[in-house]
Amino acid sequence: MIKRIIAVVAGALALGVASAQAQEVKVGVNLPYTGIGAEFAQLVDRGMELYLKLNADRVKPYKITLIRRDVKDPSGANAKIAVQELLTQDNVDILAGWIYSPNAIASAPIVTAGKKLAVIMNAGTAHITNLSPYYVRTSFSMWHAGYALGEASAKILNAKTAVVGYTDFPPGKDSLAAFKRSFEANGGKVIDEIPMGGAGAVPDFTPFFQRAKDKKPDLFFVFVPAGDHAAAVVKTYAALGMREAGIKLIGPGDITQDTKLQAMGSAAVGLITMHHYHADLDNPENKRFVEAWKKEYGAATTPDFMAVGGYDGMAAIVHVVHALKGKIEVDAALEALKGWKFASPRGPITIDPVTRDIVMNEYLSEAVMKDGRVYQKVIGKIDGVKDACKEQKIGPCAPPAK
Amino acid sequence: MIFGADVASMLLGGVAAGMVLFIVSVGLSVTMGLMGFVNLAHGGFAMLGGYAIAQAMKLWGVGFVPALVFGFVITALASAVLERLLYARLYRASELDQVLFTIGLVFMMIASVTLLVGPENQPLRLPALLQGQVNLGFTHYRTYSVVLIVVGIVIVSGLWLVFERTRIGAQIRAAVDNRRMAESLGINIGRLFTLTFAFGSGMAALGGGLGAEFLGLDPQYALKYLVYFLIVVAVGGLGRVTGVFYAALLIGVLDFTLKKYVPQGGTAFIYALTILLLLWRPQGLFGTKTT
Amino acid sequence: MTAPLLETRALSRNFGALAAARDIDFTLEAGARHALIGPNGAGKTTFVNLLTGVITPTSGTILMKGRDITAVAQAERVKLGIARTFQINRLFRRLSVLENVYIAVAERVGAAPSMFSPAGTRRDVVEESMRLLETVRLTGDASRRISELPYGRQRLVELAIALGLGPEVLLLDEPAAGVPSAESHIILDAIDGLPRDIGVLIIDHDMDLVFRFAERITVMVSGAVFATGSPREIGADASVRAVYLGQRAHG
Amino acid sequence: MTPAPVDWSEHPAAAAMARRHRLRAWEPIPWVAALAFYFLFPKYLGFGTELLITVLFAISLDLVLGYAGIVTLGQAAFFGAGAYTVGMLAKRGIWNEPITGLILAALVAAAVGLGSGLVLLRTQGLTLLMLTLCTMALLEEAANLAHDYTGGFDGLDSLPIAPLLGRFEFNPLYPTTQYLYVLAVLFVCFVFVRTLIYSPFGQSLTGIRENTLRMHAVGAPVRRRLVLCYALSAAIAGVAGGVWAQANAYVNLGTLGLDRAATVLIILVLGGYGRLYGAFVGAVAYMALSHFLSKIYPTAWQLGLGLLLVVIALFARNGILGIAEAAAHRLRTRATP
Repeated sequence: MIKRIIAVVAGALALGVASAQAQEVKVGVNLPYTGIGAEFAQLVDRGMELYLKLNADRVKPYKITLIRRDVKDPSGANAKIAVQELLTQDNVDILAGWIYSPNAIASAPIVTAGKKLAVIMNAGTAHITNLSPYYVRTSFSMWHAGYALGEASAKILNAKTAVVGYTDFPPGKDSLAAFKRSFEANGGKVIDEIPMGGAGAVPDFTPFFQRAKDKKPDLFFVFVPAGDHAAAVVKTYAALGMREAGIKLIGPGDITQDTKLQAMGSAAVGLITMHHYHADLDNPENKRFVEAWKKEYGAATTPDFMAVGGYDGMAAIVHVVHALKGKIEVDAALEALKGWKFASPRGPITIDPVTRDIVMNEYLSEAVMKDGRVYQKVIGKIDGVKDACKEQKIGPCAPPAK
Repeated sequence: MIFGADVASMLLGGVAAGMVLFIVSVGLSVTMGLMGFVNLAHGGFAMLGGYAIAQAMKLWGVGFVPALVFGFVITALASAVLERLLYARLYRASELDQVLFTIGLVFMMIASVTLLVGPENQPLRLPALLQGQVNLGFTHYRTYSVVLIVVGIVIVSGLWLVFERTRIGAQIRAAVDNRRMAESLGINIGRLFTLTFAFGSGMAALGGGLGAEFLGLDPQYALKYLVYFLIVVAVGGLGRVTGVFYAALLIGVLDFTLKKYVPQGGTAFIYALTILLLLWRPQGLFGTKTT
Repeated sequence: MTAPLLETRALSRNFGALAAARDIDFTLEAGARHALIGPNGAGKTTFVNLLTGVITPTSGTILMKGRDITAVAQAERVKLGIARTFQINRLFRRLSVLENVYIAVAERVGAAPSMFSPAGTRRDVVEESMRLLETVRLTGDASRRISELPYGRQRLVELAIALGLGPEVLLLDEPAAGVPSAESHIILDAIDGLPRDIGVLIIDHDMDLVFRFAERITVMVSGAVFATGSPREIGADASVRAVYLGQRAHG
Repeated sequence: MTPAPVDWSEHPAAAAMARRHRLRAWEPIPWVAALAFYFLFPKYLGFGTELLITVLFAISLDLVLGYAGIVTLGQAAFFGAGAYTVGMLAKRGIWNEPITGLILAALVAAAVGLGSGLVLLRTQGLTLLMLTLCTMALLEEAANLAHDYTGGFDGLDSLPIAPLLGRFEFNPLYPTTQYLYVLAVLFVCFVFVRTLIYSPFGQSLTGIRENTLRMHAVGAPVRRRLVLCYALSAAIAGVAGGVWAQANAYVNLGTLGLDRAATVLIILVLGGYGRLYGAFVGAVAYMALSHFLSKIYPTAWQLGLGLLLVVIALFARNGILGIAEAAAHRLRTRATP
């Protein structure tokens, strides 16, 4: 009797598991849920969640299950184990996440060996997508904004000289290289390059900014990682009276990250940034996105470019799930994504079929005061920007030898 | 003339940075010197205090200065409770057990704050009066830095007076130099520990709030800057208020200058500097050899 | 005439303004049984620290068998045959009594740097350590931890360690301090039983011990040698009585 | 008349000393468990490999901290030195054979240990702690600045490590080779350390830890011994770093960082230092807890971990093994009233 019950229960369980499997797609998410990147992880995670919530109809009849792993830090080691276990233990169909570039670099061999689609939702070092044929990036490369801003600085802002201050780690160096290359190609001159400490802790920016101020450039291009650094940059810029000295602060959108912008207050006014997203972009998708975000996570919160990386990444995943009818196979998934077009909150995006990197618009914006809040006014736009590093095959961005 | 303004701005910036280091580190130095307790949770108290200050301003609209007072008091009280309940049990334990305990405590502080408030940086809006630039006659400089310098000087003078001129200060000095002797003189060591610990944590909270303008404020604050605080304590000498003060100024100014003129060196200078200073004076610049 | 076993000439040491040792001329002959006495703070322990090389003198020289050892490092002096006990026990508290003595013997016979054979298989070292424990009648406690031993017994371990170094000069800093009177005879017997060729300098307040044991006595006051002589001479010296013995009687 | 010589080796204390280095009945347990893990949890071998490397690293720390009493926060300097030795040689195509690579890693790390030990080991306490920490931070900064050689912040990826013994490939997804290889390396290093600590040299290190002044007074060359011990420990940490780089085919600044140095210190103290097996217990407890707790509560696992550390520190002096020892002691004293 008991045996029979067990058999029946076991049969029912097996059936249930089987039917669930037919519809369920498991997405293994690796993000730093603790440590210095916890804030970013939350943004990307919420971006993904929000897409699933807003597009519940579009996801059906499939069920997307997120399996989250904390990678803790940018050491590479924890991320590697997380990815390894997501592949071998949880048998995920798709990998997603990667805030930190070193983690994406460390994970690359496993992603390649695991033969699963891997969607990078933030990590911005340009050449990462070359490291595994299964990497697809829905975020950005440092070159997107840096290169576009170099050109815009010379042509739109009519600047002749610039000082570059950057956080001394690969994205910072990438950003410096991208900006310098296009700014100087367009007749500008970078007169000083100031490494401003590592990414681990926010330094006191005063000495670096003091040095930049003494050089009296037209522009001060700053790259710092998004987050706490940005707030300190803007404060220091204002407190040292650099605006009054006629030096414009420019940079990729990391320095006016939406989540930090309002706290900067009037100190942020006048900042000029180049980026692919900010919450004030005027398009219907973004209106809907921002509104839903505030409803979901509180009126005081705001999405930002990291959240959009997660949102668009999830859109790409849902697209693949539908295109492949829930049976995820990596080569077919890549085929489905190559040339995939999507109306994102950041405007139209597509995946470059050659590099598997994102192609998107870049917006030149200026921070102004409007209705008592800091508002990012778009003052210029470049359509369909590709990662210039891979376009021009610079250094490690050259396609890997076959 | 331009050179003069340059040097002035450098000194002002470095001294202001040093003041923040001093305010946070002084409590660590005294507790480590007095109790021989390796309190790695000190940065955690600075972080908690900073949060108390930021939350008071955000939720109740309290002004900056009252919020600072609130942060000091609440952190001092909380730390006094922790000291009586938990720390006191470990005074006779090995240093390494103390390390384990305080690191565990930091982990719990970070996780709790992350869960309750969230992982993001807490903006701490300064009053308009403290923003912008101030004309010092010989140069224009960041108002807040100048204010910090003044506050730092007031604090160090106050602490010096307390240490050198009051009964409790004399007791602390006696206990730092020779605990057994102090005990035999009838000083209530337990009470002294609690008081100093609470006061030191309160100072850390104050430093967390005052320094947020430069250093930011998020849960990881508890660990991010701990190395800097420890460097200041080691260079200044254990249990020396004036030692910590000069060490913080020295580190602040040298770090600032080197960063400005040789930014390519990154953080290497501060570490190289510490190594040289400690090899030259292993007991700290102002410490005395204890036997 | 052969040079004395240990000799100091005008040995001085200042700590800031304090002269802890002043122009000490002192001689310890081979086989001597010499006592060093003096009131608290007279500089006796400083003198021992100077002799063993824990601190370096401000001026003056130390000679061993005529050789200048003023600049010789502490460890080297031990190799030359200068061993000491401490006023307050300095033992390896969490190790066994046997291990404590083993460490000293292993250093002397040069076994200590050996890395690849187990310590317990150096039977020569173990056996010599056990013999030393027998001298101080501690074989029964050999496997106990130091921290489990009463203070008096710990003093005996101090002595055994010093003997384990095979000294020619043995400096005993208050060997019987803290030892219950019932056990102090063990220490005295152990000292009595020391090989006659060892020069022994004993520092103590215990006048019974000093007068029973010493053949020669040096009195130190305020960092300087106040008087030297046979026990009878010192016992009869009125000025010594005044500065030291009398003072003790009052104290 | 001299008394007949007694054979002291018969004495219980001498016999105990002659016995103490012998294998105890429970000592094979961790090794059997590690092998069983290989067969029982084939999907956890990535985690297992990292765990074994952490044990090895913690053992290197136990040698200096637990036995010689040198409290250091810079042990990752040697881990990193070993890792970068393997990484840079492999990336430049100079040397990629794993076993000889580890020997090179050990030599380089030992050289770093010898050099820094000669300078730093004159100090102690907080000063030594800060000096070791700053030395490590300097090395990290140097590795960051020399990005042409070290890859800077990104590190060196896709290291072409040759197959083990020319036959067994390192598979990045199913690290079976890595696991067994690391286990073997750990075993060899463990036997070395175990031999060392029961030797007269190890005995003298313990002496230095227990009472440095006394060691000076018995004529021990204290500093020379400490430096030697430091260099040996550095060599083992270098092996741990080297094998980490090989198993991961990757090396970056994280191998040199304070995070790694502080974590291994916590692990060792949690397990119990100066006990040889504390490294095993601490690494298993810490890593298993943070690994599995972080799977269930990706955002809040630190709370549980912190609680564990606090509780162990408050109630179990000297780590988890301290509890075991206290319990064993209580049983013994109760057995013999």
